[in-house]
Amino acid sequence: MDLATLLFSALYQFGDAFAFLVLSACGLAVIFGMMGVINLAHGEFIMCGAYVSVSAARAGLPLPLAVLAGALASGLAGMVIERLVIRHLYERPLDTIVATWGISLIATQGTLILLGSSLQGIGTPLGGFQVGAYSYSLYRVVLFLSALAVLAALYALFNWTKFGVIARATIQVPHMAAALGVDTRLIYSLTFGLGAALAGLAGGLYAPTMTLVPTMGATFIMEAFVTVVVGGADVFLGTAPAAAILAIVKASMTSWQGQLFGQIGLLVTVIVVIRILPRGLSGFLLRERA
Amino acid sequence: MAFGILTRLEGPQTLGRGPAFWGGFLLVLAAACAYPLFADGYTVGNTVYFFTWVFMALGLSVIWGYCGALSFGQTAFFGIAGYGYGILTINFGSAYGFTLIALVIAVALACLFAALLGYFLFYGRIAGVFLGIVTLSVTLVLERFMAQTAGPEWRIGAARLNGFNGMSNMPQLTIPWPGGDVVLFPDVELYYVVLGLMVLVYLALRILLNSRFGNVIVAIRENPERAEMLGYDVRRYQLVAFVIGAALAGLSGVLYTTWGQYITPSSMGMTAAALPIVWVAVGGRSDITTTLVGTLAVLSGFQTLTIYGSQYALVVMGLLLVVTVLAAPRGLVMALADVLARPFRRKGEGA
Amino acid sequence: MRKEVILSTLGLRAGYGGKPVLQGLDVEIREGEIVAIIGRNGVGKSTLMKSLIGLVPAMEGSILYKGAAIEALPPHRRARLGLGYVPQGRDVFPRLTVAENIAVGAAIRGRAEPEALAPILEAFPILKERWAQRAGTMSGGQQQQLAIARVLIARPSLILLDEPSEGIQPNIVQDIARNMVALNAATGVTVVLVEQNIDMIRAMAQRCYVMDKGRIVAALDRAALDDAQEMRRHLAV
Amino acid sequence: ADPVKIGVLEDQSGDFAVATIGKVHAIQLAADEINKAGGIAGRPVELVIYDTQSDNTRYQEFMRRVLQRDKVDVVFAGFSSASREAYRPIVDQLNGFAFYNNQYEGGVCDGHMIVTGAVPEQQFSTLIPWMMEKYGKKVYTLAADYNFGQISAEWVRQIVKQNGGEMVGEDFIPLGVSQFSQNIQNIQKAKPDFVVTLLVGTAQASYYEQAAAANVNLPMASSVNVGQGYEHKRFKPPSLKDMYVTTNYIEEIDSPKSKEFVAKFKAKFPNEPYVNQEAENSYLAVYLYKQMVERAKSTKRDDIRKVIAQGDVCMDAPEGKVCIDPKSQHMSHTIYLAKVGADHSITFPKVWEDIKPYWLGEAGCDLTKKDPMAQYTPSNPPPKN
Amino acid sequence: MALLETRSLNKHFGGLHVTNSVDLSLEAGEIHCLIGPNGAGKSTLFRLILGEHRPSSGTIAFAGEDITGLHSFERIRRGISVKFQVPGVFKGLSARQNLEIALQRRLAGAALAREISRLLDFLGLGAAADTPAGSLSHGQKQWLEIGMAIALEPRLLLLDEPTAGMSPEETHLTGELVRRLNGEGMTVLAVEHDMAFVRQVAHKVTVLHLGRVFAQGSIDDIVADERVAAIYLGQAHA
Ligand SMILES: Nc1ncnc2c1ncn2[C@@H]1O[C@H](COP(=O)(O)OP(=O)(O)OP(=O)(O)O)[C@@H](O)[C@H]1O
Ligand SMILES: Nc1ncnc2c1ncn2[C@@H]1O[C@H](COP(=O)(O)OP(=O)(O)OP(=O)(O)O)[C@@H](O)[C@H]1O
Ligand SMILES: NC(N)=O
Ligand SMILES: [Mg+2]
Ligand SMILES: [Mg+2]
Repeated sequence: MDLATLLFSALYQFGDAFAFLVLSACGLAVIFGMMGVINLAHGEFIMCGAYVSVSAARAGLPLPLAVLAGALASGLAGMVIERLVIRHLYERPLDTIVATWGISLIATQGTLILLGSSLQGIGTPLGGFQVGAYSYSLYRVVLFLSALAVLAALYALFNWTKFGVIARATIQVPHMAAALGVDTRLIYSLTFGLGAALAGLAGGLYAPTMTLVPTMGATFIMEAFVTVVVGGADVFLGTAPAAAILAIVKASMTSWQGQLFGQIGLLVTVIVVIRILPRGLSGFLLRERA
Repeated sequence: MAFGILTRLEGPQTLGRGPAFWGGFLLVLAAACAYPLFADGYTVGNTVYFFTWVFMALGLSVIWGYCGALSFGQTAFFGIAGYGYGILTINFGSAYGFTLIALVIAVALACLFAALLGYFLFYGRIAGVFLGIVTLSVTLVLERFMAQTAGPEWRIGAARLNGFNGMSNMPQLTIPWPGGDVVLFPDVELYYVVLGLMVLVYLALRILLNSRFGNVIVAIRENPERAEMLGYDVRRYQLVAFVIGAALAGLSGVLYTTWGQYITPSSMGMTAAALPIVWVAVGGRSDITTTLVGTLAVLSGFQTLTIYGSQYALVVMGLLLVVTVLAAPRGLVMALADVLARPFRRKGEGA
Repeated sequence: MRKEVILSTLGLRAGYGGKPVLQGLDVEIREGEIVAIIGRNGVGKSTLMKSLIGLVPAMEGSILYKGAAIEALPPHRRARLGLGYVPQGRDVFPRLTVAENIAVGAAIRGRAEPEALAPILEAFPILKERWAQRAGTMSGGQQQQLAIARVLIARPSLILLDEPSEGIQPNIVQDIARNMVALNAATGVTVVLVEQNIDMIRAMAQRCYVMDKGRIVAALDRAALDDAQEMRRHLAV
Repeated sequence: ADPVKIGVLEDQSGDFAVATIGKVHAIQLAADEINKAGGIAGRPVELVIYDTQSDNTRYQEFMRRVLQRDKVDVVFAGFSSASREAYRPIVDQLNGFAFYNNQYEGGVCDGHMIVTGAVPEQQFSTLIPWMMEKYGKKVYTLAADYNFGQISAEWVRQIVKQNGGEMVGEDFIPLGVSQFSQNIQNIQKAKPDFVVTLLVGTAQASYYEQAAAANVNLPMASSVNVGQGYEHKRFKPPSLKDMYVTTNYIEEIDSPKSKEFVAKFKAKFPNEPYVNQEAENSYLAVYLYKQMVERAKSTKRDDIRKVIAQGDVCMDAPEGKVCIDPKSQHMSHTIYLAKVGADHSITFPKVWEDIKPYWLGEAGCDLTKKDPMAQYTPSNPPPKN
Repeated sequence: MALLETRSLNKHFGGLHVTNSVDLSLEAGEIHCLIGPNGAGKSTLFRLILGEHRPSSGTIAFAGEDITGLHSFERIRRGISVKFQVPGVFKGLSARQNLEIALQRRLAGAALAREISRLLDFLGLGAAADTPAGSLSHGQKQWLEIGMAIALEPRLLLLDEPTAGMSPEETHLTGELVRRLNGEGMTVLAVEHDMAFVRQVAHKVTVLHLGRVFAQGSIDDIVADERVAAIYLGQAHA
């Protein structure tokens, strides 16, 4: 087999793993990395996005708009949940584990009761393309590009806009932000909503490629947490390199020894990286920069 | 002397003191002892089942509630001890009280693993959520690994690991007895043994937590830097607390395994790993009494819901969790105590 | 030609967890004044400042600002009405850079206006030097300077300063006092100053309240401030 | 008369609910019918149903409960093999009696259990040779990485070898994995004539959509998909095109008995998305139990096993005739080869009648003589003696 | 012999050279004050002495032993104790428990209880003994932390701005406390911006500037030094 084919396939596998890690993680990165809320209902926001996207697409909306609709729906759900529940827990972030676990139970079982045990899929658009001996799904390339776009947009939003700076300030010292004139409730609400919307976006983007069941969010959870934590406290600095490292490990372990090793490799990488860099990748990058 | 012990059972680190508390304690204990005389085999066996989990919860309370290190991977120790017990007893049987020795060895295995892992973590100064995720990763790795050991090559002596289907039919705990060993079926026999263990562990933890050691671990929870600047080797205290927590999780693992003669990789999976955190948090993590009561309450409450709640059970469970967290910031037990104490409070006190 | 009262409290009771620290406290601040508040540790000076900005809710009594009752407003609404607050213990945003900390301060006004920024950076040159450093890694005194600058950038009409001299080197304490007085003269900004540093009080304040156990127990005029005996007596209450 | 109590432990929520809610409904349907027709030996049937929430520990809790507290006569329990293994020690310990109405990896030799689901030898000894004849001898297996998948893959391997074929690859997928790009590439590289997909759980089913999107146009063979998780209904055509499945039942089966069954089912449960093979297994199990109790004139397990030992416990189920094998207490089945078309319609190119669960008996399990209460596998057969 | 001695101590944070070849020598029994502009590196020097930061180069000796490689708690056990610039108390624990944790390495039983009450009274925290330390006012926290630091009965006491937020009266009291402890044999190294306090206690003053030792001498020498006035004290003291 010629080198170009080999190279492309390696790249494709890397990109595929990278996209899954980034898109799984970015919503969590905002909610957990920024707000300190350990959101065990992350998977259910993803599920929500997927369900809404598919329903919208089935109702005739073009897929890109349907995906956005899914993100929007998740975002709104997130803002409602923030208002009802999360808002009261910022002082004690560890309790959010229990609350969001409860929300996740309600969401999965509620979906099962209301919408049944599964939803019919809509099929993957765009078809395949051939490189050398292999054919690939074009939609997977779109997923990869979406992941890059989301990363860039997030970075810009949180580092270059007023909202971003204020949001980070609010999360660090909320009472002081309030005393400086920031409507912290609004900021929390928007930030949580943004995180939920990103989760919904991931759900919408992956919906055409997956089984749609109330528990589907669970398959994203481990990857999401692992990426965010390896990234470290500064999520916008950390998520991209974390996803890149993890994707390399996962893709190469999977191609070498199969999916089990891919998964175990991922988890072991987490353990090793955190041991070497106890504050995650961003902690390391920041120290170097200071 | 007795008074000396009693004062060591009390202190700022544990709720409840004085004759009223200990009177109540003895009353509850007496009720717990008498209760199998009035209940059927199912209820007793089911209560033992709830009791088996309490040890893991108490251990988590020590490491998380007291020492401030959230371990998301207590199930790793649970599983190691459970499998350890299975492997030992399937290979060496239950004669001459070997099951008890197996229990001790299995718990020791969990401790050893915790000591290695804890050394790696705490001496690497890993803290906060990073600790949570690393411990979670460890338990997930164990789960993934054990899940694929279905093949015949995965055996230790006579014991097949048996993959995701789990290892089963290991002997139950037996107490050697002249004229025939006492087999501890999950009924009255096991009940008294586990109840005894629970009381023992509870009292021992009270003494430990009110000792100098207890003072230091709560100090580490509050401000590890300050604790270090008072001359305490923070890492060592964290490690010891972690190993104690692991030992208790391991004890739960062995008891669970003998209760149902079964242990499975899912016992180390994501859901299983999150459950102890839910029990402990709902009860009130920073006290072992509230943890104990809370864990039993959540376990029996959720089981009851599952029995009677049909498809709505999980929804109601979820709602209850959310409401509890919102309405009872210090945990369910403290909130209940507050409500119960309200009529007795003098007017004008507080606001 | 007495100026308008800009801020006053009437029978203010406020505290933590249902227990009042302020026990029915009355103060009156006039527009353009620099008023100091002194008192021993734990008498409630910081609590008063926090309840003025809204971080500690008023349990009873009222707070009037420019004639309107503000005790029910959340902190950000009060800040938008022109109140600025420099807390005791600095409370900078540790993982934001100096620039970003200042940007948050300026956010009520949109963006940091260069004409507002220039004099501040001149007053605190270290901030300009460390423009991109994370605030959490600054020294204690540097953080204190940042906390003051962060409030000035929003050009508040009333500034609540809670022990601003704490941790700051002597010559910069003098500079801060001088700058605040100059600012006060130039813009008419009102300042409420909680301080222990007598030199700073003398350099800045026009009059002074003495607090004890959650109440105002004395009001001193300028002459009393300059009287060393008198001051010592009050600070030792 | 006293009711005959049947405990039902099935996953009505959680991961497995997609495939198992129908099992509960099937049991309810059968119980209704039987009660309308006068009950079992004149006694009404009473169901004691618990939702096990796809959680092994719930099986342990509720198995004790139905046996000790509810004192049921028999229990119908379990979807995943892990859940079966979780409750089996308790059934043995408390001397209970349970039906496992689910296809599985095979090998349970336990006098306290009756298995009505199909086992690998029934599904693979039919499927694999047929596929090899039609498409070629190079086979690739993609299987769930746990007991069911591993043991099934072992069967496939053996049968391929016996028929002179070649395994060009095997990939095992941990449960819960939903991303398959690497496996898709591995398959393309190995160039098999067809792919055996033994994918379990909803996450793994995502393979089909992803393979189709990457233009992997290979025929597929399975013992688990379609029949259990009705993927052809859940995915948009044509992602399951050219999928061949051996199953003992699915709702498309075009016999009068089957049509009548589906009609009754949908009349009672109009929202039922699909009547899968496990639903039929569960349905026929109730009738089998009725027959055995009536012949034994007792609900005692020992009396019933005496009836089974006669070797003629058979019935006409919706799938066709089925009988219980006395040695293993497993069941013979009619095996249908279902082919999924480009539009996801189902055709049946072939039907095998009365396929016996032969392996356990041949390997040495004989419950009429000895009850080891164990699970065996081809690589870990019963001890010879 | 010097009790504490740093030899060409250096510390870099990225490109920032925060501690620059510092040779500081502390005689046993002296009260040594460290002053200098904000950001001069005073707190950093403390952290180096305590082992919170590793020096980029240089060594630290305590009582003749090289402690550069020791962990913080090992240094504390050799007789060093500290009060930080930002009060570091155990916020969720009562003032009483805070002191108990500091004292329990030395005392037990009735003696421990006695010493705790004595210290509480002494620190003016008697009424707040059972208040969680996090609910104390800023000044009360300062006192509590000083109490914890002296509870260890260290040979060397490090104080980083001990009187910040204290009234002049209390500052004076703190000064008296320091002198008394010194009288009992404790060596003290204090960072302070309050010149009244420095004047009250210091046997010797070192001025740090831009990470270097800028001047050293008696308080009168330092106050008279025009260069120090220019960078640090300003006109009022000059
Ligand atoms: N967050 C809090 N929770 C509960 N009580 C508090 C809290 N903060 C302060 N207090 C209590 O309120 C009282 C007044 O505290 P405050 O901080 O207002 O004092 P202060 O006059 O500013 O003292 P200092 O000069 O030490 O800063 C003190 O008794 C303190 O214990
Ligand atoms: N982690 C860090 N990263 C980068 N710079 C740092 C870090 N820690 C301290 N610095 C810088 O080192 C210098 C010395 O800080 P240090 O806290 O020692 O000053 P200080 O003399 O105690 O000042 P102050 O009187 O204001 O407390 C400051 O310029 C500070 O910004
Ligand atoms: N029995 C199964 N499919 O696990
Ligand atoms: Mg104050
Ligand atoms: Mg300093």
